[in-house]
Amino acid sequence: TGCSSQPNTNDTQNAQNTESNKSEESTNATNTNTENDTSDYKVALMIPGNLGDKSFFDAAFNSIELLKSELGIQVDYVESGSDSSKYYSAYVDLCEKNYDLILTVSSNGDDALTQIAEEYPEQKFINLDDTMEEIPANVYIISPKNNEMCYLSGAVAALKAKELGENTIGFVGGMDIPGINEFLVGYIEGAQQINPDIKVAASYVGSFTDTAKGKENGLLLYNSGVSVIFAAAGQSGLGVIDAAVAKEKFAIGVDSDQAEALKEAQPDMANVIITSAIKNIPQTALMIVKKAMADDVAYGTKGFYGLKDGAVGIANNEFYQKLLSESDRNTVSELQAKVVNGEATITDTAGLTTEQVNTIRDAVRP
Amino acid sequence: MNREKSFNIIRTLFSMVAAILVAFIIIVMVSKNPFESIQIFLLKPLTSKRYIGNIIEAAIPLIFSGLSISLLFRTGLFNLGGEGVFYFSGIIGSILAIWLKLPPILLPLACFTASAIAGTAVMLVPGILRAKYNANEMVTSLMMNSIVLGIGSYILNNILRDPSVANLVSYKYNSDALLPVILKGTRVHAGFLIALLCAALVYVYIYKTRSGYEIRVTGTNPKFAQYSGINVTKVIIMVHVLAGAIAGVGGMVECLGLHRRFEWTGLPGYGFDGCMIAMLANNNPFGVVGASLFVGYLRVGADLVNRSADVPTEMIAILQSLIILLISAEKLLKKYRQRWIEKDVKEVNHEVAS
Amino acid sequence: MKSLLDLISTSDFIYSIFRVTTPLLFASMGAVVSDVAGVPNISLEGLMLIAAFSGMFFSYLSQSALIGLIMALVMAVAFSGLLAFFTLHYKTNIILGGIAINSLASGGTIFFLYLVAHDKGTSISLASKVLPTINIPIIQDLPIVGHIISGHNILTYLSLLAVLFTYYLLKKTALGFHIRAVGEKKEAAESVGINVTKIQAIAILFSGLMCGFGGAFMSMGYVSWFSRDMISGRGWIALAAESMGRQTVLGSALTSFLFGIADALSNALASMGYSSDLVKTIPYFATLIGITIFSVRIYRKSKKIA
Amino acid sequence: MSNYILEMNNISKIYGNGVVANSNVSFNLKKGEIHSLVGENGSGKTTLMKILFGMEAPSRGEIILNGKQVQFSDSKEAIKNGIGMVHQHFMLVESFSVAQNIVLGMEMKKRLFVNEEKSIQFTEALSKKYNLIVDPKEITKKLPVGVKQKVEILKALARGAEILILDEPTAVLAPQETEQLFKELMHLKAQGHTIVFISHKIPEIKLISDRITVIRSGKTVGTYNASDVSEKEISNFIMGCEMDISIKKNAHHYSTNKISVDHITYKDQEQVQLLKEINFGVKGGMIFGIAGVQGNGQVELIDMLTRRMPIQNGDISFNGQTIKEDTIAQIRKREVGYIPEDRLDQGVAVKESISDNMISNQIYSEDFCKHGLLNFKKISAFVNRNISDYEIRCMGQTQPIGMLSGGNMQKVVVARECENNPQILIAEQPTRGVDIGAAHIIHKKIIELRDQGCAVLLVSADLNEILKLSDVIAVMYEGEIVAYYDHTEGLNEEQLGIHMLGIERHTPEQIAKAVNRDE
Ligand SMILES: Nc1ncnc2c1ncn2[C@@H]1O[C@H](COP(=O)(O)OP(=O)(O)OP(=O)(O)O)[C@@H](O)[C@H]1O
Ligand SMILES: Nc1ncnc2c1ncn2[C@@H]1O[C@H](COP(=O)(O)OP(=O)(O)OP(=O)(O)O)[C@@H](O)[C@H]1O
Ligand SMILES: [Mg+2]
Ligand SMILES: [Mg+2]
Repeated sequence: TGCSSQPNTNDTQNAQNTESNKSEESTNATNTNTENDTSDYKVALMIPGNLGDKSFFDAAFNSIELLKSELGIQVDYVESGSDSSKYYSAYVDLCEKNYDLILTVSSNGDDALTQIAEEYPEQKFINLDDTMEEIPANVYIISPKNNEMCYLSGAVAALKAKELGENTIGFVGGMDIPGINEFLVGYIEGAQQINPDIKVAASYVGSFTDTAKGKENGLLLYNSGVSVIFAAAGQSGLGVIDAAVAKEKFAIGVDSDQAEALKEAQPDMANVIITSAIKNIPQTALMIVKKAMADDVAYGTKGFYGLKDGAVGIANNEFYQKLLSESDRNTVSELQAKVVNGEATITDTAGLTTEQVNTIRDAVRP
Repeated sequence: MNREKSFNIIRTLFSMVAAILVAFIIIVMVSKNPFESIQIFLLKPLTSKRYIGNIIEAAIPLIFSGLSISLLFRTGLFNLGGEGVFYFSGIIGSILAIWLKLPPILLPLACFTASAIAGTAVMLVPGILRAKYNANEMVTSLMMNSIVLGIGSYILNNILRDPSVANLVSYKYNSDALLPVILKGTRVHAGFLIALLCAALVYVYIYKTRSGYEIRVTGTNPKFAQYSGINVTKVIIMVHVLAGAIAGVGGMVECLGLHRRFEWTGLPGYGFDGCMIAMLANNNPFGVVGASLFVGYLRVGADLVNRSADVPTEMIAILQSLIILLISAEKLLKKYRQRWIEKDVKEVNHEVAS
Repeated sequence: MKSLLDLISTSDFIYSIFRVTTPLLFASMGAVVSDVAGVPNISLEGLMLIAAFSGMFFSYLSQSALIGLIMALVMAVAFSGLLAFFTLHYKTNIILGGIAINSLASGGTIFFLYLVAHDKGTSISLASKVLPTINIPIIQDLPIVGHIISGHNILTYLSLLAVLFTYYLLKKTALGFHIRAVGEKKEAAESVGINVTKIQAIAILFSGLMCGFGGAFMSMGYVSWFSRDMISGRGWIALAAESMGRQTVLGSALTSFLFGIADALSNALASMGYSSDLVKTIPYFATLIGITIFSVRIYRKSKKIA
Repeated sequence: MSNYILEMNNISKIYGNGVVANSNVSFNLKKGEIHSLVGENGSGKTTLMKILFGMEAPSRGEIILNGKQVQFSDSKEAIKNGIGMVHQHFMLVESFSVAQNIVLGMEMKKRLFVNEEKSIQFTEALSKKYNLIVDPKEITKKLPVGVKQKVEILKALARGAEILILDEPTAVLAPQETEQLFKELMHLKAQGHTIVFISHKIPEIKLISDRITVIRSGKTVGTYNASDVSEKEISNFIMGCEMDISIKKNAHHYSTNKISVDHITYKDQEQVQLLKEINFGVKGGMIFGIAGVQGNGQVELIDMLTRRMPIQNGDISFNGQTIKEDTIAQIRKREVGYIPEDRLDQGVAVKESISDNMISNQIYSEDFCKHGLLNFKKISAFVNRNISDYEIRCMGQTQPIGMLSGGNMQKVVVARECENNPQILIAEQPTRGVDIGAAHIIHKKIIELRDQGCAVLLVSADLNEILKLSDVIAVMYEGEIVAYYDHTEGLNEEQLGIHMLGIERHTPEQIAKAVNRDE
């Protein structure tokens, strides 16, 4: 992991620095024709949060190894914690080390990013998962179509409910905020594809870290008769999954393939996770860095990437096979196909107002 | 300067050194290449203008909460409400910073006023309960922290929240509200000047004015204060008002200085930091500035080690708690103190004899 | 609102109250004893966090829940010992000492979590053990009652015993008398040869022990892993309960339950889409008001004499 | 070899703050005697006994108990060795019952729990044995001081005390209670207990003790058989008689009535009558002395005069204006000086500088503080003048006052209260715990004020201070004025003592003279 790999990257870093200081313009030169020698193409990943969220910070972290192995380039990372006042300094550090490209993830660091981008117009930035509005000329934003993966999760949940002869599914969010409600909306619409008058019981933990409270929320929903819950609540989501174990019910994970992540340490938790709505951040990262090295990234714009691009999707693993019937799985893949070739109509959640969210949410409240 | 004072200074230095030594030990234990890490921790913060800037940035909020808490401690009050005040006054100030339309200088001033009032209001609850009914301010202020957090996040969720951003933050501040950077190439903002100004004012207030005198006397012996005709109830309330206002401004300064919108999703922790600062400074206003810079230095060091080496930032928490324990340890090094004081007594008698 | 009513009238809800209250009960008992002894320990939050981490970590190493529990207790007691050492021997102010322990815990646990799990969030990647739940033979078969009373985690039952234990400790045992005497008038205790420092140390260590149980419950019963700041203010609530319960065992236990209910209620409301921000503040408001009423009454009394 | 059950040889004690409380004190006890320990305040009596009781470690010296050298690291050991102590200030847990207090630390157990019945029976038996009658079930808070005293003694006896130390037990007792106590002590003596008795009241010392040891400022003056020394001699030993501390006091010039106290009565929470129908007045240029055994209402009276306590019934007026509604601050505005009984408690702020401590009553005056800003020029001039006038031993005005000795601390207090030329001075035990030199300076100051026309109310347990300073003297007993002298010629301590013990009363007419109205 980062910890063990750090020291040597450190060494190389320093080596790089001294060398590049020796010949500034030469590095600039190499930027133009990177294809031929990728070895000295340097990428940094700035993580505006704490690793271990079992969610997209971890997902982003995983892309490091992929980039290294696939492209044989150097990738360093900085984990700059939850205190947003530190992000700027972290960025400056990276910019000072003249990387060819700086990756980041999530909207946490947006303001810092905007500022730094203006101050270092030469430096290129790509945010692997964001929804930023005014985008600086040297920044490219990838915004995954979260609602598409949640759309499928919704379908999965509804199918499971149907199989159990139920009419209600559950949703536990970390906080009642747009980033989460985006998930909810997709989830609801997906479910409605399977069962038009499905009910969705939505609940918010009010924190992404209080796993115990997450469990309470899960238990309450399960006790109220729900059998499948989509847990979009970071760490707190683990509580929901734990509740599923306790109540012998089912959960759907989020962001990374949680069943896969849990199967060694917590098999019985993995066993209740039908699937997970995943952002394929490593894949996206690989795709975009390739483009960046070939200099065909439209900086200053935002690109929406969905199922079609493999940027998002749902986990298809042993547990999925085991917990969802053959036919149901087929229904899901059909739906997926529809989405990919644009037949399905999914509300565009970007900039959805609180009122709109409320109407959608209340419409299906049990 | 008497022995008592110099003794306190020595104990403080002792604690600082101890903290740094412990940092070494931790680094040596967990770091793959300790020496580089120690170097980074100790020296790197001083190597570039930017890092020094970071130290100052980090010190600014600490100065405010340090000043606020030191006033309370001086009066013998264990009020831990600075925590909630920082958060809540930030929220209230943000409302203006977002929607109020005023020219550059005036807008921040308006925000500060609002946040100062908010801070005072929050502090006055434990303040009045203590002054009038002698309710334990420690408990009540802790309660207030959690209460204002609840109210604050309710306001944030339902009024201030910017729906165009995925995570829980307020709308952007009106750019006229933001504090200008005063050191090119860093983010050291005008808040630093305000902090220094506050420190100076508090100094004058404590040592040169009547009501400062009242506070000092009430702090060391309330019975004596009462006996001298000082209205202790009034003094206690007064102190809470000041402490609330200072911490309140501090919260706003932090928001307008380093952020572009309100970004705290929980209590920022400056309140408790303030206790440490106040102790490091032995409640002396200028000491507060020094102590804040020192702690800022430690934190930047720890950040750098975390960023460019392999030691988690949380190391800082261990150092800080050590500092608190050591500095507030009355009896620490008491042997030497004993000798000194006895020596003094003798000296006096000698002077008399001769 | 109707749906809320039938939601909280379910046996599951009542069952959940016990679960939610367990850590509060333990911690508030610790608070009572240390406070009665005149050394109010405000580091409950931190001590529970330390215990939660240790319980997880050592049960993972040893693959034995029992050892995990024992180590949770040991570590919590050890750190309360640190507090006791500084406050009693070096005369560090007990409140500041408490603050120190809290910050030590919140940072330190993450620090070590990172070292052992390369993770600053949760210990989910370490397969740690949980303490067993207990089904009470006959009772568990009773229609509703069984569902409410039986099948709790062993520590939940222990927390109820802890209340009784603390009650008898303070009210009936010699140690209890000494603790109360020391808290009320040090000199009196000293003059009859009671070692004040020792008694206060015992009180602080006891509060550490209680926090040990509370913390262990969080990571080895409530859920099956450690996650950063997982105590999430329960220590402070316990402190509130204790001052609301006016330093009495039964009073504090009762308020702990009230706060447990409030918490369970806030969960219920949240699950119905109500903002929990304000509901969360109920315990603190209650305490604030309680303290106010109480001190005003005292004040009035003292006025009357004059 | 020796016929002493206890010998304390060349004991020295230096406290943390450099106070030499005892130096080479020697003290011994014969079995079954009542041995008094006397000396002025701060002379080291309590310290010596605390050392014997293991609460303080001696810096030097040896303790020999029953021929064996002993060293007590804490009072537990002292108790084990049959030593018991009743402290100057009560050491009872107020919320506990009498029985619980008595068995505290030696509770009898029934399995795990404390056996309450047993402790009650035990207490009853004990109080019968020593006929110190108390109700075991009563909550201590509710008890009158006399009974609390008994409980304290029983506490010691319950722990098998052979040697019983009583530190100023009579200070808080009314005369009858004192008599009662003495009976009980005799009874204990008869049962073979040895008793150390500390008191400032020479008559009772003479009365009760077999032998007397006198210490002065930490050193032993000597040990005497009570039968061989007169009360006068004893007090000379205590004061160190050679020193001439007589002050010339010129004839008084009374002006108008400045303090007048009308029909003051006061009942406390437990409805105990602490003040009955107090009427008196003090004129300018008059020193009005109030004599009396501690705890006969002086404290309550002073608290009302200084508005530390509200006035229940009756009225008090300064310069003809009632102070019923005043706050302490307003009292201060009326140019009232007040020298408090206990300097460490409310007289000073130990951590603050001498200068800060010397101006606390003048910060609201224009010349020390303009528009809220302190005027340091004026202040330091004022302070330095006082430091030299009052011969205050210090390292300059910025030194924290806590570092001064009690006497010098007291000088700061007196300077503060006397130097903003008050119209009224209330002096409570002005020279307690102060050496003779310092006391002399303080006395001169008080008389100086009186000569300038200030009305001085002097309350003191120290009779010769009263006699030396006062122009008129009232004696308080059980919350009443029982005697009033409008002159002091030919008046002596014995005469006052008779009134203080409530043995003799003046006629109402005579007492009424105390009002001192302007005719
Ligand atoms: N804990 C202490 N620390 C420092 N000095 C002390 C302490 N206790 C007493 N002293 C000082 O030691 C001296 C002796 O005090 P001690 O109480 O023995 O006098 P005392 O004879 O009992 O006086 P009193 O008659 O008022 O009781 C006094 O000057 C006192 O101020
Ligand atoms: N109970 C006490 N606890 C702590 N310090 C005390 C106590 N009593 C007195 N002191 C300190 O002891 C020191 C000496 O006080 P003390 O009354 O002994 O003076 P002293 O020895 O009588 O000298 P002087 O002859 O001038 O009165 C002072 O610093 C005083 O603050
Ligand atoms: Mg004494
Ligand atoms: Mg003295």
